[in-house]
Amino acid sequence: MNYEVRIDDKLFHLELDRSEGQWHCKLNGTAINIDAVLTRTNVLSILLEGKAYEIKRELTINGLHLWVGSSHYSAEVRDPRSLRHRKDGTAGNKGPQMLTAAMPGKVVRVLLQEGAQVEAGQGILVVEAMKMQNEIKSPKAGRIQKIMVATSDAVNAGDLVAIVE
Amino acid sequence: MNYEVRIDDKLFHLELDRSEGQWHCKLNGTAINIDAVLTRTNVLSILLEGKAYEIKRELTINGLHLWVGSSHYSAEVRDPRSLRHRKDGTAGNKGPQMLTAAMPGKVVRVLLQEGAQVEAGQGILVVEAMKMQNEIKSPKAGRIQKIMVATSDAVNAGDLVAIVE
Amino acid sequence: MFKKILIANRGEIAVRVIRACRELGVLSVAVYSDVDRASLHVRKADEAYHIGKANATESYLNIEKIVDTATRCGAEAIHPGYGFLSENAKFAQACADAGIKFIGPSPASIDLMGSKTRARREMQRAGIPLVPGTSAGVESYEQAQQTARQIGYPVMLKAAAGGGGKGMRLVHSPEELKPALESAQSEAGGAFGDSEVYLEKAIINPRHIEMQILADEHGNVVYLGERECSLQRRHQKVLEEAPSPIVGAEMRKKMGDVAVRVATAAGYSNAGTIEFLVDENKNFYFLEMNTRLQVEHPVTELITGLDLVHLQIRIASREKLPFQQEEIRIRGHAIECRIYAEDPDNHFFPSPGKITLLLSPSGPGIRRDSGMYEGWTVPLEYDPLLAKLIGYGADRQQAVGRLLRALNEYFVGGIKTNISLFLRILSDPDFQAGKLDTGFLDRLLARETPVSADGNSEIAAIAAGIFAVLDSAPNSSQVSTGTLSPSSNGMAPSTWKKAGRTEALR
Amino acid sequence: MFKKILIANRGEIAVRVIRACRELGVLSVAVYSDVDRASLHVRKADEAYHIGKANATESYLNIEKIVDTATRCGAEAIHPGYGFLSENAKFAQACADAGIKFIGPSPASIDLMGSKTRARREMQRAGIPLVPGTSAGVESYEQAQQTARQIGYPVMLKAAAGGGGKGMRLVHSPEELKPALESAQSEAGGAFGDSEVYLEKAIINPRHIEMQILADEHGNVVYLGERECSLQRRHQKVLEEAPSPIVGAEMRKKMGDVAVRVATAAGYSNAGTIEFLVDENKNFYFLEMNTRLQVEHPVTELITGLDLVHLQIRIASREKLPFQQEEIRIRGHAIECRIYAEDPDNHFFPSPGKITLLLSPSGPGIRRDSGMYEGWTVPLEYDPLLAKLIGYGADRQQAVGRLLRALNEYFVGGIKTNISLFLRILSDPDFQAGKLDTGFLDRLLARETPVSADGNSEIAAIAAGIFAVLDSAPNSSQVSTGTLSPSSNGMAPSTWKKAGRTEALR
Repeated sequence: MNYEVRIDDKLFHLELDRSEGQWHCKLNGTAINIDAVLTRTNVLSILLEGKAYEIKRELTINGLHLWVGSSHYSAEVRDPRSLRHRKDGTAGNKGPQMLTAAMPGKVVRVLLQEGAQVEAGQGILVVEAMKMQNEIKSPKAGRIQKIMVATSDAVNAGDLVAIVE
Repeated sequence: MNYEVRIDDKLFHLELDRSEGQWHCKLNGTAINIDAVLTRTNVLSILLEGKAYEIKRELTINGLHLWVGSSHYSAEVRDPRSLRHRKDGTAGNKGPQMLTAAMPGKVVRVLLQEGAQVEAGQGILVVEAMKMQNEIKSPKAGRIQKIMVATSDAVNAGDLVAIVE
Repeated sequence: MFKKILIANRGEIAVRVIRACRELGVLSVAVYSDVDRASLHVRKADEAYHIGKANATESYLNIEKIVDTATRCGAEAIHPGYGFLSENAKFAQACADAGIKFIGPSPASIDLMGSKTRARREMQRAGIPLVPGTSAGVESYEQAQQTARQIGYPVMLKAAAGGGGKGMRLVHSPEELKPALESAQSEAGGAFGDSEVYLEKAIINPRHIEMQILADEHGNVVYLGERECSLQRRHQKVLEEAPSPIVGAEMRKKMGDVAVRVATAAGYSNAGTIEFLVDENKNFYFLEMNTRLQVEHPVTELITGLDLVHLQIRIASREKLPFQQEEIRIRGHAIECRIYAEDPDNHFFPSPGKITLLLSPSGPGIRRDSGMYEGWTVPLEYDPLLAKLIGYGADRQQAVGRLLRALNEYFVGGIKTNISLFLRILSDPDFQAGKLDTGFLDRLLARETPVSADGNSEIAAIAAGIFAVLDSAPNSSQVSTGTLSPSSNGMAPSTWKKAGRTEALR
Repeated sequence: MFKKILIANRGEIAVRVIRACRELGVLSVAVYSDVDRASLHVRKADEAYHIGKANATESYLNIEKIVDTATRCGAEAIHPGYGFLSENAKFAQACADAGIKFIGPSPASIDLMGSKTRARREMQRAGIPLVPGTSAGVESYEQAQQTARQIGYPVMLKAAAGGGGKGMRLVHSPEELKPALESAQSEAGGAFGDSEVYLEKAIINPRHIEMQILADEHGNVVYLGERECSLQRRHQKVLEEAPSPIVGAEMRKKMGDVAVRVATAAGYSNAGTIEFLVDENKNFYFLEMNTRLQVEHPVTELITGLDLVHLQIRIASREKLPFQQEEIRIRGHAIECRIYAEDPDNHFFPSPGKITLLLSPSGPGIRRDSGMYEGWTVPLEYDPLLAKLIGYGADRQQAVGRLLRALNEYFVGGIKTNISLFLRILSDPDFQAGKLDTGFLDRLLARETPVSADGNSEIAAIAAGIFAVLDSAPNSSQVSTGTLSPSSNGMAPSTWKKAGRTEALR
């Protein structure tokens, strides 16, 4: 199997095969001798030249996350053969920007209206959860094309709440 | 759904239905008001008239086990509609008896040979695991029809090791 | 001793009190709101009753419903935990009226300490050292101006009914006073329904040190040593320890004696905490009294070897304190980390949701008081405190080492937690040297987050690939990471949750 | 301080030592056999190396391979844990020869205490109280007959190289002596490759009390109080506690002084334990010295507040003891339960296999040192100790209450454990009264097992039905309990394992 793997902002080309219970691994063309055991769902134990690593996997709306010990890495895996891959989380600041709720909660205030001009970093609406208020801000200067929610609406994490163009 | 449930040596007739998130339960014809939530796989929280119970389920080769708090119950569930049910673990002392290993291990000694007469409780072979030896004994007086294993063989829990007729 | 106790709370503190009940052979009764049916305290209690909707005002703050539930199930006493109704004199009175013992002080003591201005007046009368300032609410801007000039800037405006930093303003100079007074009054009114504010000399970067006391209903009062609570963010405690790195035996005795005098002056019984501000010269001033069990009580338990909840229950059942002041022995050092469902990389926003993976630490010197479990969905309606991790050591250094070890073992998947923040705090040289004040955490957070420089991107890349291979393997119920699309509830798709391949794959 | 330590062990003790290394900032190296690749100690260590086959003689007892691994990975010291090579003088010597520090006493001390007859002779010379008997191996039946007559029946035959009850025989009368001598010699020969046995006066239903000592490499020796280890089955400890219910301050000092004299006479360094037999009149007799960390060391850690493994490592790196005898403060009470993979309802047969569900206790006063995790398969090749659950309390009653609470929270599914046995022991009135001797457990086990009379069959029946409904529900990957057939590996079918519906169902 061949994979393109992005870890934070580094890209790796990975070749992986398993035969007779042994992993064969090439990272960016270099053969690496690894020993891997899935100890429980989403917890992998890897030995690499004697060093022991415990890796946890987490899948959230913000994508795939790996924890090597206590260090966090965001990851993306592409299988070039199948051409299936995760959609990019952020696509730069060009074109319309989809604003999503970062946490589930209740909309307590809508600060601006559709059609209004916004500055980068300006708040558009406020979501409350666990006694904390989270202001959803515009990632860029532009115009509010659409606001999908109203005061008192419940939102889930990842819900589209507004579009800035 | 109708079930015949055996808990240890008591038999219960159970009617269970779920609608709109509520359980409707009749035990031996009496309606019982229960509230049940599966908190994680095999761990059930039941409230019955305010009393709270945490029930763990365990499935082993010896059948279905339920733990209410720290109390153990062996259980058997039959769904009369489908006529599917678990085979009885022990079928009395009549007819040929299948002897199985109670734990995985290694056969360290075969004490008797095929065709030999045995007394009830007499040892037939010895399995060792974790530095402990477990003598597998005949459940009844009779004749050893067959011994399936030899010294040094590895056995798994539940493996058939001998038949006494 | 009581036969049955109702716990009017939820989360880790409800579990903690339920455990104490079980240890004492007392039946425990949980109460729960709509969204807490599957919560740990309901699983762990002997009995559990539904008391209303998710919104706390309709459940955990509903005095009538709770007292009624206790009466109907035959509970003889109610433990209020912390937060919710724990410092509500009306609730304590409602319990008494219903013939149910409130496990805490009398309504009168709660009332007295609930008003910071009244408490200041009473304590002034009893000769307790106070931060210079007013002991009555500010009546006018002119009066405030005059007082501020007398005690000297900077001054602090505080809400009389306050708590949690609401209605609090630091005023550096005369021209800042007017707008600060107005906004503090307005905020206090909004938060507590009482706009009274008072004025104190501001102590800059003070230490926040508190003294635990226990008082029985026969007039005996003891102190159990101090806790250092200077690590705060937005006036909320984050990490506490005992003993304080700056308090020696002599200062402890002085503070303890003052704390006992405060409790006596307040006619106090049961467990309580006297909070002090300590300036750079180790002068200490009475700040307020918390008339309940504190979140951070475990650090005191670890250094004294006592169980405060057992003692609370024994005191409420009219037992005498089983020891005298001189029998209390403080040994070793303990530090508590409050594990919150919040994102330290994103302004500490709350992060409710489903816990998809939970690896919990244990072992020598580690105590874990938790209200969570794998598979549980953290509701968004309540305080985000998930668990407390407490480390004990023969000395402070060992306690820090053990906590760092345990925090590295702790993993909560599916939601964000502040575990990484504690790794930063405990590794900080100033923290390790015991140089703490209430500004410590803000200064730490203002510094650049250290880039994870452990250089394990290669391992992460290989692991990502191995997970992908395992997902796509035949006989696996896991879907490929390549085909996953985010679901709408903030969690992994349900097919993912059902995955369970755990066999060795080497 | 060392930079890297190899742990020549597995299971909970390997995890415990790895944790201590991490707390001290020392890199830890695990070693593992074929069947231990997925074991917890491999997951938790900084490095891990394969050392051979499942059979311990080809891995955890393979001196050459272990020393070679340590040399190649640059470990400066080896911690042997308990069991395996921990009391093997050849191993300690091999480490020294390879320039690696053995974390324990010198080979000479191990050798001396390894021979019970030689140890008796040395201790006799040092004036230590011994059970009357021979201090040399029995040379003939006639000699044994004569000695037994002198000291009086009943007498005990013991293997000189003994341990774990092997080669041990209680002899009540002269006519039993000859066959007992022959079978003891034969058993000792088979078990230890050394058929030497010796003879002691038998003390009937004695207490087994041991004293923990620490000795640095600069001649300082201290004792850390006693442990009561009278609860044994087949001469194997099951539950230990500290302090002993019968040892007061005066007796502790006497036993402690003797223990320090034993250690000094043996030229001992590092942690060690002196075992005593105590008769009904509280006379105590030296029994043997264990020249390693004991399984039950946590109870001493909890009552002293010290970390014995940290101290072992510090001593091995030639630090001086950081305290004097009079600074050691014993406070509270601690009890340890050894959680074994064995079936208490079936003659305590071992029960290896896959752990399908694991609910672990935590909270106040509870320490858990564990080598297991959910999804792990307990291998059948080694000792069945899975974990240790240790309860601490301000007094013995509180420690018992906390342990009972925690044991009720503990659930290990898929294999059998002895958790229910501890619930029986801790609920027993004699145990609660502190009436313990080495015959206690056999007497308890001889009594009928109490029938579970909690009358929850109805709840069990309803739960069984609900599980069946949930299994058969659409969108569930769980199969119906009605169709399950046992699989061949002693575990649930694999479809079952993949089940993971955890949403609320109300």
